[in-house]
Amino acid sequence: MSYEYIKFGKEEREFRQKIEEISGENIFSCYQCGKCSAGCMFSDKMDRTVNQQILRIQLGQKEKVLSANTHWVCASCLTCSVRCPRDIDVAAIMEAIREYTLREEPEKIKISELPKKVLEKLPNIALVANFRKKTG
Amino acid sequence: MVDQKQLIKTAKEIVSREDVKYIVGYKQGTYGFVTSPAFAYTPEDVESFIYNPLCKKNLAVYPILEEKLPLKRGEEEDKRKIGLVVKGCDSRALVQIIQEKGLVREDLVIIGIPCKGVIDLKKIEKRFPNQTEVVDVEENDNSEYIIKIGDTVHTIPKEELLSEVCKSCEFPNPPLYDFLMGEEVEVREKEVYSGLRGLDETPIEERWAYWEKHFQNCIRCYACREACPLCYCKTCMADMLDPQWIRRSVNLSENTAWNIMRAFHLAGRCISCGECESVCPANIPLMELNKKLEKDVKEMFKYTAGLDTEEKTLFGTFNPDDPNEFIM
Amino acid sequence: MVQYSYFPGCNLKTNAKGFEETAIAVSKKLNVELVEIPNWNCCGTVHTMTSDNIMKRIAPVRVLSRSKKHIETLEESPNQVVTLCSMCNSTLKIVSKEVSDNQDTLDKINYQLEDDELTYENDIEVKHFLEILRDSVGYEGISKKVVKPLKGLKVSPYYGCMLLHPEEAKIDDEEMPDVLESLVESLGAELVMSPLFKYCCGSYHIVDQENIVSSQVEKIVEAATRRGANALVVACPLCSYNIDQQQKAMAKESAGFKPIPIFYFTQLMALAMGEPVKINHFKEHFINPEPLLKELGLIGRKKTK
Amino acid sequence: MKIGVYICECGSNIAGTVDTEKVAQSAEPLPKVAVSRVYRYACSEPGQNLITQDIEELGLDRVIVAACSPSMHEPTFRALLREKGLNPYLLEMVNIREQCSWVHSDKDQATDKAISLLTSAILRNTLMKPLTPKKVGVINKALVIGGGIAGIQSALDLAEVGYQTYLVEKTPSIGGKMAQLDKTFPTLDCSACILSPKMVDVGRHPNITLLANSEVIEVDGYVGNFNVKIRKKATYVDPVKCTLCDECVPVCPVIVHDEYNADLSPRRAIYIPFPQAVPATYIIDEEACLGIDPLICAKCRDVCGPDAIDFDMKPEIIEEEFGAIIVATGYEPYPIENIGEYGYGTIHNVISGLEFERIISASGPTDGVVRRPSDGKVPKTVVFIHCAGSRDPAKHLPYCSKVCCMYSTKHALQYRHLVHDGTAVNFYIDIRTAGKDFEEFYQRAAEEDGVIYIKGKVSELIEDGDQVLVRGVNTLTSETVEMHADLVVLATGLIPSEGTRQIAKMLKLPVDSTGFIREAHPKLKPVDTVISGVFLAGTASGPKDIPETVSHASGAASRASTILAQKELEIEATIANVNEILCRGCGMCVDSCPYSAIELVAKNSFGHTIKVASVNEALCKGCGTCSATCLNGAINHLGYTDSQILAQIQALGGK
Repeated sequence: MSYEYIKFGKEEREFRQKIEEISGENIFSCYQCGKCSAGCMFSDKMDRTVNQQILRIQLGQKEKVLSANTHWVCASCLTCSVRCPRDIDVAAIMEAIREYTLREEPEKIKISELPKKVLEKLPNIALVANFRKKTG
Repeated sequence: MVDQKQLIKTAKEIVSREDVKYIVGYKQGTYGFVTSPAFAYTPEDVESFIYNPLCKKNLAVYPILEEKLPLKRGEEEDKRKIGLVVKGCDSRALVQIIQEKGLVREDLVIIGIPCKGVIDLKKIEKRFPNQTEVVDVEENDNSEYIIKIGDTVHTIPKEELLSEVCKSCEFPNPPLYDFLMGEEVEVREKEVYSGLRGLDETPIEERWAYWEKHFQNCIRCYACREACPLCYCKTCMADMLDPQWIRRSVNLSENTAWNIMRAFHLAGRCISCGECESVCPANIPLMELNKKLEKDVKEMFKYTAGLDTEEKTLFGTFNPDDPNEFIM
Repeated sequence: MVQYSYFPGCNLKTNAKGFEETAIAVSKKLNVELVEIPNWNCCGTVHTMTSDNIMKRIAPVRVLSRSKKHIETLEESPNQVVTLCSMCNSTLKIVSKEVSDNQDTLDKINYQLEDDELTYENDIEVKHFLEILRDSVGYEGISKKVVKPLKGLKVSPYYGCMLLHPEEAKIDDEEMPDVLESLVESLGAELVMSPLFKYCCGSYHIVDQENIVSSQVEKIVEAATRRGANALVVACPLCSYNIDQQQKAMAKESAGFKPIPIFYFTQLMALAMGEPVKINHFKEHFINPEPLLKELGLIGRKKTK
Repeated sequence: MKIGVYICECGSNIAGTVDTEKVAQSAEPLPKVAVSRVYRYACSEPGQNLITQDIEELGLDRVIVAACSPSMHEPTFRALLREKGLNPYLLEMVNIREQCSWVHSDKDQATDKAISLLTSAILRNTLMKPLTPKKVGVINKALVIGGGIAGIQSALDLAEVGYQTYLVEKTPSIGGKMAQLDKTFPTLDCSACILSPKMVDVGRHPNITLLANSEVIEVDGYVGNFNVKIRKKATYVDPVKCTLCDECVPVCPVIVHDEYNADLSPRRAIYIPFPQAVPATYIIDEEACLGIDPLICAKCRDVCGPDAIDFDMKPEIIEEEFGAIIVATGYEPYPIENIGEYGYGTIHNVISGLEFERIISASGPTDGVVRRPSDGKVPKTVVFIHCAGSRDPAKHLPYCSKVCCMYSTKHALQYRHLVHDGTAVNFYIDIRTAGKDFEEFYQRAAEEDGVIYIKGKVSELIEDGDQVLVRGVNTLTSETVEMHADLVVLATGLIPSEGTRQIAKMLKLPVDSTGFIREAHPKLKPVDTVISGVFLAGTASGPKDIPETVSHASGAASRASTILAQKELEIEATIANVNEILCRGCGMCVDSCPYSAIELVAKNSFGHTIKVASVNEALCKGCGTCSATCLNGAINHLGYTDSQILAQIQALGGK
């Protein structure tokens, strides 16, 4: 079992506030019912559930939030946002975590490193969407 | 060993008091090993008092048997006290009766005897059959009984003659007394319910067979009832006619009903003096039934009868949280 | 003939040509003309969910303002811009809602648009072509134009996510839609309901996490075929690409896997209304629908060249 | 003697499992049975008409209905017999539903059992005798014990109806725990502001006699006729003369803990409990005062202008009769010092919910500034531990106290309002917000006030410098967590107050395993007790929040009115009856009676005074405990005599 020392310092608060600012969502609205994770069709590929990410943002646990793959597996299908009983745009929070990373480190995927064949073969819609989500 | 002189001296003082009607103690019986109750109205009467390991009889039955005749017009009720010589178990009988409001503490003057156990009459009679002459028995310091029959002196280990109830006695010292004869005896931890193992653990069919065998022998003489200090109801259920709880006929069914009802009526009340068993002519092990109920009561209700006059009786306490394992 | 300002978006001109051509063809039959916006730009695919990024909102607002200008040049045109691609539909709808709710954002964007001599004033509505078919044309009108009912075609509607999500963009009830179902039925095809009709296809992960897409597609197709479907109908070029292409890969890997063709809803309409087969561009599909259609007698034995 | 037997099918409730026709046929050959019928719903109008008709045409004089529990329809059928001029106690109900069809599945066996039950009832019925219920008068005055919000509400309601009502409060002022609260959830109404108008009403109401600083010491009697003794302690200050000038307080040399502020602040031996106290008067704390002896210290008396201090004041015993009693004795917080791992009492900055309530109160010891006890600093991180000692059957309270989730949430929210840069963390097992607007309140605390909720219980609190190290778990992330807090507040559960326990014992009210007073029926009689004429208001019967307490209290007042409004009450006739010839006066029945309905009375027997048991017919509930206890068989139960029961046993055993 892992361990966490809970701090409510400047760093924790700033991280939380930044995510709230980017997403425009109130992180504390979440009461951890888990419906977002329950309905997420990608959760089997996530190493942390969606609601857990939100909970960690509430507690300002930046490292643990960013080290998860959850927000990168998220495909922005918005099922979570549509079904959230607290009307939280959960996908926006996932987007905010991505953005938070991308604003520090603008490239999650390096377009230049993608094989030419992939670039030629794929439809524009996939490429544009992907770059919009995974580059800063 | 109780100092007989001290006993007589104390009893004389008591019986001399104006507020005491009489005092009940033990005296030498008329034959063999039997001792008799002695009713002393005057100091002279007290002279015959004895106390030895043969004084088994529970004298607590007497004050409650005291007959109250109708008073003549203008006659004052006799409110004098009754004196009593009691051992540990006898004293507990008094406590229990006082709890049940059968007697009033103030009406009694109690001489307590720290008891080292008494002899089982059936055992000693078996050992010395057909003894008709009066016998004197003493206990020495080596846990032996010194029995003088004529000129011969028999020294017999105490264990061989001691009453079974005394072997497991937890309360040899009287919990209630006015005068104590000598020092309290030391109370050792004892295995109280070892004798019940067979009864508690044998299969139900075997148990039934065992009791059927014994109840078969019951002749419904009611000696058990008469000897018991706690069987003092004005009208016994066994004698009632409407409804008639037990029929008069002596057969297994009615005998069983009687014996079980007797045991139930003593649940939480029996003080283990063993009188019922020792007077039973059919040798029914009645104390096994009594002990079984005593054990259950102790385990389920944390209750022991006859220790404190202020305590309420087991059946006199009602609590919604009482265990109800006994209800099927 | 009602003229609609039509925003095609990138894919309709590249790998979803069949979608656009069939849509234009069938709409004419239904007395609707889709008139392409001149000089359009990318919708800004996958609308940003950040609250603080103005830049990512400029492209869709520009589309809206250009469309408005375009509408002014059309005759008998409702104040609506029509999309075919569900992603475009979603992006444009979200942004139009956002700027109508937030004048400040709109002002900032308009300031950026000044160079293009454009301003947007919250004055047009975004519609998906399915909404036009349902609300303006009506299923009855459609079935009247059916000349070749799609008998034997067991179609499972697949909505994907963007037609129904988010709240601002949905064209139907997000949990229990029926627009595709009704359309399919009005074309005489057999409806096969699959529980995974809105199970995301994996979307843009196809670029760098193909495994996610393949596992999604496998589930979606399996759910539909197990219930007897022999075709899927979609409205999104990305869904279509992902499912179509992944099926082919899977069929290559496992002989037991039975792929089923994917149709855009307009392709089914064109088939039912007797439009020429070639506008469907079936050749561009990874799983060629023609063998199935032939088998069911829905297209001629003669191969279209 | 003609008995009519009616077997109810109760739709399929009985007929589904019991062959009712067969049961009816089984009764036909039995002695005295004139008719035996099956009907679909015996309790229905046509069902009752059928019985009425048989009574008229066949001349029945006894009726047996085999249907459901007598607690449901016995009154219905008894009324029917009474209407037809028959003695209602010659009705017998046989429960072949709850005791038969509902609990068995095998139809043959269930039918056999139903036949046995019916047979035994018929044999018993033949031995039954007509009974006549007695009547007693009613004193239309009410006693309310406990002056918290429950007692206040009950007293006001009764007084409004027009009944003379005595409100007895142990402490010097009414108001109870609610007076100590700062704000109330979920509306954040100021507790004192909504409570004090009611307190003032009590003080002024012409129909209410307020006895503060008083205790009920003895209760005798029965429904409609309770005799109550109340001890009114001396206050040593004449409330009429006292002008509340406060001159006496500064001169008092004795300083003790102020219980109103949860012992967090000092007060003098002469004091007013709190500013809004009712009755509004200063009193002298008997135990703290230097002896209530003017020779030792009379500083207060010396400065008292109106001469209100009277050291000679003596406690009074007030004896009154009441028709009904409402027990509103309330709760007290669970003693959290029992929870060793939380270190309450040893770690200075671990406090109870009630203490925090005072700390955040504007009228509290810190004047509304949140300050922690150790050094008076404003805490920047406050941890609230829910279920401190609750839902813990292993060591503490097994139950949920209902209010702790909400008051902890309220505390956290209020703290955030008072300390804007502070952090409030709630460790919880579940958040239970089952009340009107409660969920919204909880959501507001999280959403608007940034109160943090961590699901998981804290295992241990360790003092670390001037902070408290909280060792807990976050079960949602499966991580053990640690954090430092400046202040830890334990959300303590509710237990029955000392007064509740005392009164329960005094009135012989049964309590449940948690010590709260048991309701007569948890659903249908939630304010009644097993003792007629005694009702429950508020937390004496279990944890409740304020709205629930107030409605419960109004309910109790309404139930009490149903008795006070009567001129006389009819008493159940199936009660214990002593055969004085058999009674040996042992008194076991006296001790075993759960309703204190039996006493030993002296009787003259041929010149000797003997004691025999005597049953108070108004108090007896006919439970039968005494007749089961009596070894002598001297107590019979009218309607269930030994002969009747033997007849039943014979019928059952004859199978």
